[in-house]
Amino acid sequence: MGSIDSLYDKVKRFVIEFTSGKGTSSAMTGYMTGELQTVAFIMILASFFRIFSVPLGIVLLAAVVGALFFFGPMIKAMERENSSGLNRVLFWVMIYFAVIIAVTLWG
Amino acid sequence: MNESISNLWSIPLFIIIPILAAILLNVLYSRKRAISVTAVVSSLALIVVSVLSPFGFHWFTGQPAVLPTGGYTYRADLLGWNLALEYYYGPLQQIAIFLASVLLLFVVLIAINSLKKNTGTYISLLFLTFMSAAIVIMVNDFYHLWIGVEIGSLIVAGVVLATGEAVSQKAALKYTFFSALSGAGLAIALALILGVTGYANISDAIIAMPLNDASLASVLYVAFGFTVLSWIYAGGLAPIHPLKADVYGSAFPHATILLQTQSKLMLVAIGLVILRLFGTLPFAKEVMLSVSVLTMMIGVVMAMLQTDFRWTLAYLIVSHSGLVTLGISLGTVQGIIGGLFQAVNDVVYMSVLLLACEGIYYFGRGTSIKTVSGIAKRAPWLAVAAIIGAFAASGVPPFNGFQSEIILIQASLNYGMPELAIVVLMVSVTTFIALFKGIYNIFLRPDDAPQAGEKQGMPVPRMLYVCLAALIFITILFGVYPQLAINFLNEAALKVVYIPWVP
Amino acid sequence: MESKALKGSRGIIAVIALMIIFVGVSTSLLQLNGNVARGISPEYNALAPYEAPNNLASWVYDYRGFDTLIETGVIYVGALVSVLAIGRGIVRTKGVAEEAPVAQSSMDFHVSSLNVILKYFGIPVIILIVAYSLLVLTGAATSGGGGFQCGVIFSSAFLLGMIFYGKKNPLNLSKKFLIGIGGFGWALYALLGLPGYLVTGYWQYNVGADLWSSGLISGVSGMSAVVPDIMRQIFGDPFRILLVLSDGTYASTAGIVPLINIGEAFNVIGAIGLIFLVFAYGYTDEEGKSK
Amino acid sequence: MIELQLFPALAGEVTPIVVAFVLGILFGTQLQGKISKRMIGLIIGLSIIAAVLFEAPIFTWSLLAGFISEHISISVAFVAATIGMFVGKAFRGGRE
Repeated sequence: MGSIDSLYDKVKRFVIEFTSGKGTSSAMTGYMTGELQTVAFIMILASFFRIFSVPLGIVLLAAVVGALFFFGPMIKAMERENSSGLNRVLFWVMIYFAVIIAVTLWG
Repeated sequence: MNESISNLWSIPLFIIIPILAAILLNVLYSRKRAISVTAVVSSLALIVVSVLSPFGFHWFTGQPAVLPTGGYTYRADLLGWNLALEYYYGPLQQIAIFLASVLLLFVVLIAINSLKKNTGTYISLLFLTFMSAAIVIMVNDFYHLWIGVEIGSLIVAGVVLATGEAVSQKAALKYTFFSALSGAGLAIALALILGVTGYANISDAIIAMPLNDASLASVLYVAFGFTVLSWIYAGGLAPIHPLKADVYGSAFPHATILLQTQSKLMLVAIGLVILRLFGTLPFAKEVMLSVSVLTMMIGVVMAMLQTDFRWTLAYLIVSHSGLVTLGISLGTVQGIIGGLFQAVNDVVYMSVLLLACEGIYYFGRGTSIKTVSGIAKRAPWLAVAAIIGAFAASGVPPFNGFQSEIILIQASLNYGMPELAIVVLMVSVTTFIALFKGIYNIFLRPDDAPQAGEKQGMPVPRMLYVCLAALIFITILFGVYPQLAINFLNEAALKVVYIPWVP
Repeated sequence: MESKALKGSRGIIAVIALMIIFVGVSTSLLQLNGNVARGISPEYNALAPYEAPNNLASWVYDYRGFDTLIETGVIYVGALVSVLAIGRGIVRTKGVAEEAPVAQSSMDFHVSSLNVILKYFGIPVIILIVAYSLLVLTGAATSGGGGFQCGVIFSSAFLLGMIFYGKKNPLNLSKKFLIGIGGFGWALYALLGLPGYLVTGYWQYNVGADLWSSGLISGVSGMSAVVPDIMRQIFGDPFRILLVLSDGTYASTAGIVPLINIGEAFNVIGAIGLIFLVFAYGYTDEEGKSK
Repeated sequence: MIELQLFPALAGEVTPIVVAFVLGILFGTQLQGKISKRMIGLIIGLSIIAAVLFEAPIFTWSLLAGFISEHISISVAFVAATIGMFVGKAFRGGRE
């Protein structure tokens, strides 16, 4: 069992993971709210799959919840993927387009 | 409502007045007085025309339509294949163009009052922004739609470049790079649709669309994909939103008002076209819905992370585009009304916020929440305006955002998707948090900077307060009497859902 | 922009995505093969010769004339924005300190090393190319050619002079001239819609050619006004020519199409010339004032 | 057959020549530098050769527009444009 100290350390480490560089508390609130929002949004998205079949939706929801706990702060990855670098945008546009075509053509 | 008319007098004026004004302003270049007179008179003329005009069609170049039985007609209410390029001015167009021209007037006034030398080219680009928005919202022709989107993205790059900062040059470059891609994509979609139907006129193409022909199915799907791609680009939906947000963030805040109006109108116009053309294809609405939901979510989360108020607003604009498209993609009458009304409201309350941001820009010499603070003491009215704008944006009752969001929520509940309603609610709550994070830091946090005296920027132009007051008035007006706008939007929604857009 | 963004697993995903897109697009093109609908184009083809012997001119400047107006705008705005990137028209806010606009240096031409023969060859070629561009412009209604082509050929002459002679370009177009002529061209094009608008209510109605009120093509009902004779003579008669076809001889006039072509040409000359000039020499406001 | 309003030859065949000449003057005013008389002669000679190569536009039937016979014609508009440019240059007096 960890002491109070180590729990504090754990929380601190987790929180610091959110921001890179100099974290101010006004930036931190943004990141932490963003994280919570993302988690909620992703869970809602997973639950959308109930329109295909309800069990699939439940399984997916469980999987997503597990993945979220496992991968830690999602917000960093999200911020990285949302940079306006041309390569990244191009990559995501291609993925989107492929998904749209795949879903409509063979869905 | 005289819809048999195919030569409505007002329609060409919406395009020609901005073109002539833009040419004149560009030639005048640095003559301030002449520029102010030209710009103000032209934008006033646009407002007057948009108010006075009845509804109807315009067949440019005066070519008639070919009747299915042979022979030609000039009556727009008969079924015929159009030889000419067709524009339509209906209630939706009226409210959209009226709002856009009012905003154009405000933006022009602010630009004249707050910018130094050589404003001619910049203001001429603002007029052209209006023109491209008007083209896209009125046009009923694929090829022309494509040109509207194309010229629109070029103009956006120009407006952004005019600030002359390195960051805006980067944003403009990236944006135009993508305009090449998605412009080509829209052109391919157009070619495919033209290939299977043979009509560039959208209403005619809808009638001729071989929707049940299995041997042409993948042509339609690929055309749909490309059209959605250009929709994503024109409106700045995910995943192109970082580029669009850069554009919004690095232009002058007052110019962003017109840029976001343009992209909202493009979203509405292209979205309705997609719905009318491909709405009955399987998965079409689902694809559009998922794009909207992702945009809302990513936009609002990214807005939370920003430390510059301009960029917060930029991402919020992106996120609220998702609200507009959500309503349109639902494809029900209520949904479309909600989407269109959201577009109208969005344009208004985002303009309030952007003007407040412009005020901060003058006062605080920047808009970063880290360096600017305590503005409320020096400009209490600015703070009030910003707070009202934030309330409206996050859907607090007496203001207009509430009215459209409630329609959207009801529409998604009626559609059988309570999740969408939750997403809408979460977006408005998060909008509130993101905005108040910025507003608290900029306006209310005590000014801890020691060099407060020298940080004093120039006084905010009085014109900005006048414009803010007018916009807040519209915000409250639509919030209290939503029927004022909804009556205009009803007809467009009914037309999309029940009949292809032909008289 | 890091290039490693597309390496590793992301690269593989991107390749798979591209393959899906490729398969989708190519199946659609295969399906389209042989299934292209003719739609409205036979009508256009049947009507076009009544207007101008050059079918393309009737399509581009009459049936789809308004399209071309905005397309012309794309060129104009393109020039405007390109030049804005170099520095013309960058605005500054009053009282707010901003970073200085990014300055551009002009290109260096080493014209001294140029061959003497080329120097003598240059002037005649430039003059002849300009004359050729005007020929293409004036033949727009009757033979292949038009405003776009004229503008492009003209600006090639301008570019040639710039390469051969540097700042001593014999075809010495100033920025003011180019901006003026470009704006004038687009405005002329836009305003040529006015006569038709005033007399029939349709913007850019081709008052000279006047297919639909002249009784040339039957079966039209609902045309509100007939173009007055005087207007028809102003815009139609200077361009009337005799069409000798296998099915008979009749007079044809292109109406306002040749005039539109002139506007178009001016616009393209202004736009492309301005891009050449400013990209080669950079833009400074001081220079603009002194001219 | 058809009534003609402006010229004995078909009006549409003369208009391009006039337009080319006027536009030639307009662009001729933008020329700078000295051009010798011999050079002018050479250029006009070249332009006449070129005019024979280009031929008159199709559907022109009058001598004024350059139509001589079924297969031989001259593009008068081209020559007019060249001459117009020199006229334009003379207007401005060869500005430096």
